[in-house]
Amino acid sequence: MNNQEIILDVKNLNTSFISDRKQVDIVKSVSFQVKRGTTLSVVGESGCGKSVTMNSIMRFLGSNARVSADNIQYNALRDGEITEYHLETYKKSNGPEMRALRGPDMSMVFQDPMSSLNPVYKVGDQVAEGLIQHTGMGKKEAREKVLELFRKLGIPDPESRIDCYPHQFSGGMKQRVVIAIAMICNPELIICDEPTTALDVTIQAQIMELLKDLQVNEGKSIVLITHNMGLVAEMADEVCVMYMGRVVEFGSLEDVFDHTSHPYTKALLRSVPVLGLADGQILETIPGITPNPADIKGGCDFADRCPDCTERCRQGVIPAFEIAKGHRVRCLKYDSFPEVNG
Amino acid sequence: MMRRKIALILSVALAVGMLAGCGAKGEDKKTADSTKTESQVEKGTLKLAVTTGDGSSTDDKIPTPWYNRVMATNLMFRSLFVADSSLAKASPDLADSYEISEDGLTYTITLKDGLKWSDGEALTTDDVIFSINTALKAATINSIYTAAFANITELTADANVITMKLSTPYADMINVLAQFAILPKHALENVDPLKLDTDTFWTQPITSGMYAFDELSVGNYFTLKVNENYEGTAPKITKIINYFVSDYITAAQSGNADYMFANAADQVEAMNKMDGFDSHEVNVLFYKYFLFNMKGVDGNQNEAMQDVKVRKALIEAIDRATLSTLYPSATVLNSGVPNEDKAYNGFEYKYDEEKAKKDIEASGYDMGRTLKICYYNNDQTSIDLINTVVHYLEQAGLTVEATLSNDGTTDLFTTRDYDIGFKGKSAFSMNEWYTEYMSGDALFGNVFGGDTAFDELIAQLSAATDEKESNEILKKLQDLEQEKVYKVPAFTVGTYVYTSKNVTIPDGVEFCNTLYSCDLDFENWEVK
Amino acid sequence: MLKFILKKLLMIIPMLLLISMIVFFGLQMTGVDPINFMVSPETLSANANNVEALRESLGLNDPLIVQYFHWLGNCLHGDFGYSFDGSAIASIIAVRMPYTFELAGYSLVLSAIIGIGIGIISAIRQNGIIDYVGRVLAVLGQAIPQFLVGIILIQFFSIKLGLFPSGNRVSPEATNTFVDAFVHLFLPVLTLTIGMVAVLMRYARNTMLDVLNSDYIKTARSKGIPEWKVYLKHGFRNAMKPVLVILVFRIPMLVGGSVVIESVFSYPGIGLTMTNAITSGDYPVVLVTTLIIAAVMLICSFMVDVFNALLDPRVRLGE
Amino acid sequence: MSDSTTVSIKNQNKSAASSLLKKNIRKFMNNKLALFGLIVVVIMTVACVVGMIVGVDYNTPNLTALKTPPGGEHILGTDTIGRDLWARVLYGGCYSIFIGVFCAVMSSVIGAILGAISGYFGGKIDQLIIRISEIFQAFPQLVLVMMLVAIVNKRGLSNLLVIFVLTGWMTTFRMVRNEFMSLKGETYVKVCEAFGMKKSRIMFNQILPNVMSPIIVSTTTNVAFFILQEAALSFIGLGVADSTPTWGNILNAAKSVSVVTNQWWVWVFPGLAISLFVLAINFLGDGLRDVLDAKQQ
Repeated sequence: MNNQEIILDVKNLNTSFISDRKQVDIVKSVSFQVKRGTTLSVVGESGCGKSVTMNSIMRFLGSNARVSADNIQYNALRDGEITEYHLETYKKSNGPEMRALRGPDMSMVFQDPMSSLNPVYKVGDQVAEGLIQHTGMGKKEAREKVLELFRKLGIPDPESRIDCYPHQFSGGMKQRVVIAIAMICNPELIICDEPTTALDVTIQAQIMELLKDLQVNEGKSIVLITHNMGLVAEMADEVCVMYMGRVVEFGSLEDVFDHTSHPYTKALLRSVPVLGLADGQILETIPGITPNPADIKGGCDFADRCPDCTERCRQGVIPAFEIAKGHRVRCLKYDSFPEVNG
Repeated sequence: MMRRKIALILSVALAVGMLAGCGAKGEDKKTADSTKTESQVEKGTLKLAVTTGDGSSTDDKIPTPWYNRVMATNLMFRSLFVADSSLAKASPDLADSYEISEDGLTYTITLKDGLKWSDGEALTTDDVIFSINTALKAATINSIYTAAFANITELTADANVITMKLSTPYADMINVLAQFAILPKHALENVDPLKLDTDTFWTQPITSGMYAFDELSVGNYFTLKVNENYEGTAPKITKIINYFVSDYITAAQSGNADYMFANAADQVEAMNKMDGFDSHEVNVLFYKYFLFNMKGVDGNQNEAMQDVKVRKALIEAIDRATLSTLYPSATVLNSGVPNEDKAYNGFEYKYDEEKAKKDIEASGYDMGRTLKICYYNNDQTSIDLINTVVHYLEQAGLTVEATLSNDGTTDLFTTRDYDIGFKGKSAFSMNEWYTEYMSGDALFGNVFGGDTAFDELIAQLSAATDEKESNEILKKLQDLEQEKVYKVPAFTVGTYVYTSKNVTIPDGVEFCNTLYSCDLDFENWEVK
Repeated sequence: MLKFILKKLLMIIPMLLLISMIVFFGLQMTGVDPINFMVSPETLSANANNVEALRESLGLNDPLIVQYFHWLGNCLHGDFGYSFDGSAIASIIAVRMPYTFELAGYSLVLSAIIGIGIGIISAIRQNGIIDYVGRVLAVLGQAIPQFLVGIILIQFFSIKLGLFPSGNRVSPEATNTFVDAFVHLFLPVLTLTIGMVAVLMRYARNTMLDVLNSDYIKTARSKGIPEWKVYLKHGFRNAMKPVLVILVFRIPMLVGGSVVIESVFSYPGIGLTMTNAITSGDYPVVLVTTLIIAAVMLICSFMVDVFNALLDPRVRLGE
Repeated sequence: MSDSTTVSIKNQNKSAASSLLKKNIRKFMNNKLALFGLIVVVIMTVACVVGMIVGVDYNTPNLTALKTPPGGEHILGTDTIGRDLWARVLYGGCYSIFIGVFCAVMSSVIGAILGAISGYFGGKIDQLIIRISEIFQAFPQLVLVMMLVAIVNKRGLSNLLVIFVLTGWMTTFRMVRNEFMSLKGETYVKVCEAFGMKKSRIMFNQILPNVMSPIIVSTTTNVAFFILQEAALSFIGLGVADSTPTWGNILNAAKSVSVVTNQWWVWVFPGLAISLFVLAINFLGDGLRDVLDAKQQ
């Protein structure tokens, strides 16, 4: 795969937090790639490190976070030219290099639209702010652009809504505004961190539709963080399953859904409620509880909950094996396959 | 972690540095003082401080002269006579001459010619008569004036001669007149005498002394300038600034007072340690004394204090000699007459803890009851003194409770919820101490229960003009007061006057009781 | 909005009336006779009759209710009456109020700039050196009793170094009123500021930290705008509201509560006037100064409501 | 549902709670300033109480040994009438700490109760209590103190306590009220209401525990506030009677300029005692906030 095809390439990303003067590892040697013009879904239970991984890439973490990686490479495609950015080399989280990328190149849609908007400014101004910052556009012109985007995002009566404050918007509309903020500079990569979790189901569908449209019509690359397997099935081209800060399975939608390999992914898929569950059929749950990241032992993190656990699973670091092209699984069951990084 | 430590050390060091800075300030104060005085003091300007901290004066008008006299009012307001430093001899001031009849009942006082107020109006006998008559109606006035003037039966003037007739002889009359400031009739005749001391007159007074009022800045200062209408020698100091301050010592330290006085131990100690000041000890009759409450709460009999043995025993339990060390040059005394005075009768209250204990028990005093002490001076030395007194009485086996009163007059003389009161009195003369025993005294009569035993002797005393005669009467009064034990003096407190080194005082000047007025030869004072 | 403001404003009147009543009758209940403050125990007075006449002329013998309504009626005509020591209260207030406002104003501005400034820097550079020094100094400033700070400052700056006068507000030798004001205000303002900076700094820091943890700060960062814009435009603007509330509520504390400082520095402000009036039983003055302080408090409370409305669109747009 | 499961859930909750407690304690221990605060507060309180129980002689003047500098027989020297300063500071600590703790706790209790009532019921009661709190807030504390002192005609400890409590409950009240207003909309409150639980039970057993941490934090810092307030009132002569050796009364010696310049120990030690205690209490309060306040974690 080349730079033309891959928009984001992450290798061996580690993130830890200092809490109580102790270092707690949250993300451990995570590697994945996002292909240009596709959607990558990152799935996993709450607290598995999905959001932290993405925030590590965008460098949105606080001062108590330590991020290191072999490679976080963003390949921008401008006028057919590829420019490589090595995000891991930028020392300052909020330095000029990172800031130049945020907005015009990569942007993020956050989980809770209720709190993601600044309550004291008009939504139009909040959307225009990034545009003015990056293009130096005048206020009037920016306003036109914002109106245009609002129309595109299906915000009704944009001319009057643009001068409203966030508290005058409903949840779904707020999320559209958040998406507008992410979209206004026309970035190539949009990271959506559980964009619909806080919304009710009908709104969820509308928002997802919107994102899908954007990806298909405008060729955006999307990273969709979610724990909703239904959404994954609907949206994703590729899937990255995470558990306890590690990528346990990575592959295309078919690889992961049809050739499910890792015991955790299997358990995860079995626990998805399906409409029209047959009588007597019981929804499965994953036995045991998620361990606390602060007291992790060696071996496979899933060992305690895994039906196929063996003695070997409890020792050392479990490597990933490529069981098919682009389908990597971190499980010793597949140790006959070639070991790969990530 | 390191940063945190550095920060902590840094901030603590800063704080300690500041504390240390003022803790160790004794040594290099001299330099600070000298530089300051050079830079700040204008030539020919004297700085005075008027304290507002003790509630005796307010900072929105100048002090009035009819209650206590302070330096500033002494320079502005004159009396018919001017006293010497003993306050017991006077020579004419506004008066040109005077005569007293043989029987001591008629005073003929001739006023100087051509006297003028600072506004140019003539100062006449009208002003004198107005002042004396008004004083009798005023509410806030030192009682030495009302006690003296109450004897006047007739007061007339003919041209510049005043004739004053008395009902009974009053030996101190001339000395009292030497303190009594004459006020301008033309500015005050329409003022209600009861509210005289609060009139707006005091924000821009018309004066008779060598200085005239110049300017008042409320809460900050008032200034005096030379009175052009003053007929005597013009003073060498051309301007006087009076700062309203909350603390004399701070004012002196920061160079805002060239003249001040002190009578509390800590003030004297602080002033003596300052290099920029000369100290002058002044002989005054400043009594600190205990009084026993015979009447009890709201005038009901205070049973516990009725027995004179109890009262005597309580005094025996208090070591007044040791208490006196809290005050500068305090002298223990046993009556209204100082021990070294010719009139002293020789009696002594002795401190004897053991005897006091026995005497109290023998008197049948209920040891379980709480003895209440009431005092009203809130300076540290008074508080210290009372705490020590409480300790002595506790040593004698009593339960004691001391209350600081915010409202001395009410608590001591109206509410009367106490057994022993503690008071101070800066007396004009010994006679003033004894007039407190008068059965008709508006205040003390309430406490001592209107005992008439003293009245006769006191009347004789105020009429006595002969020293020998008055000494005899004083001895009798002492015997009587030591028999009755209504009030017991602890000691008299020495007062010190301090003048800054910037001020040159002419030779031979002696300071008098600082709450009264006397001749200080002020026109010859100089300021560097 | 206008209706809201009017309603709030009108609420002040009954509150003030109530307070005036409480103070008026409360003072009477104390049973302390003001006359006794006017005539000192040192005077062994033979003038009992004069005193009685004075009492009558001051209207102290009327029934309480009559006295109250008499007083209230006069107040409504702008006549606040006379202090027992004779000055018109209106003129006392006219002289002292500006001094107090001056002292309070400078202290407020200075401590707001320093306190909020350090607080915000502390929050932004959490656990940095400024944060630690600021926090420790702030707590120190809060821990030392204010009068002690004042006394120490006088001893150090005024007496040892001779840099500033030890008290008062105006000096008679002043040639330049600005310099005069500066030297007289410096120490009392510094003393008040030391105490207040601590409170403001801690509060600003905590609020700012809360705000900086909010999601919209992340949103702001995701736009790629410069950090100072994130902090000031998005952070500070949101932290400002609670900080402003605290700041405004400091005003009445400064006006009525700088009593201690005014007495340490013999600064002729309203607080000192009130304390002197309290200790000398000058009830008319106590009454009026209490009401002024209460009014300042109520006005500040009203201002807080208005600020809230102005700063927060949720309130402003009428909910 | 069987008993065994109930117990097990209870146990589970218990163990979760105890692990949270452990975690909080650990967190607190790691906060050096807070730990310092706690240790200082405990040491000073214990020292003062022990001093009082042992009955150190704080009250015997010795006019032959007044103003003795620190060292020798008197560790901290003697005051202006020769009383041992060390004993006085210890004894005074008892009074000052008592004043601080009592007033802080009482005003929190009153503030919490009124805040709960006001926030939970809302409407007219709320309006009434708010008005009352505004009146109290608008009142200068000095005037209240003066009125009470004059009415009772005694500058006793109880006066001061009453005034401090009366004028101190408003901040807690506002805080609790606001919390109650937002919490009463929570589902668990609705559930309790649906079960027909008594209102007082809902208020104090269900909602109040959720507001406890900010109350605890503000109570802690109020202790410091009241101790300072006592000192300030003593300074202008409206505090506790002079015979009661509170820290404020001892520190009053600093009113005399001569003491300030010549007998530093007379005011530095009580001053240090106040400052150190207040400092420690503030650190402790900050530490508690960090531990208890979820938002700052």
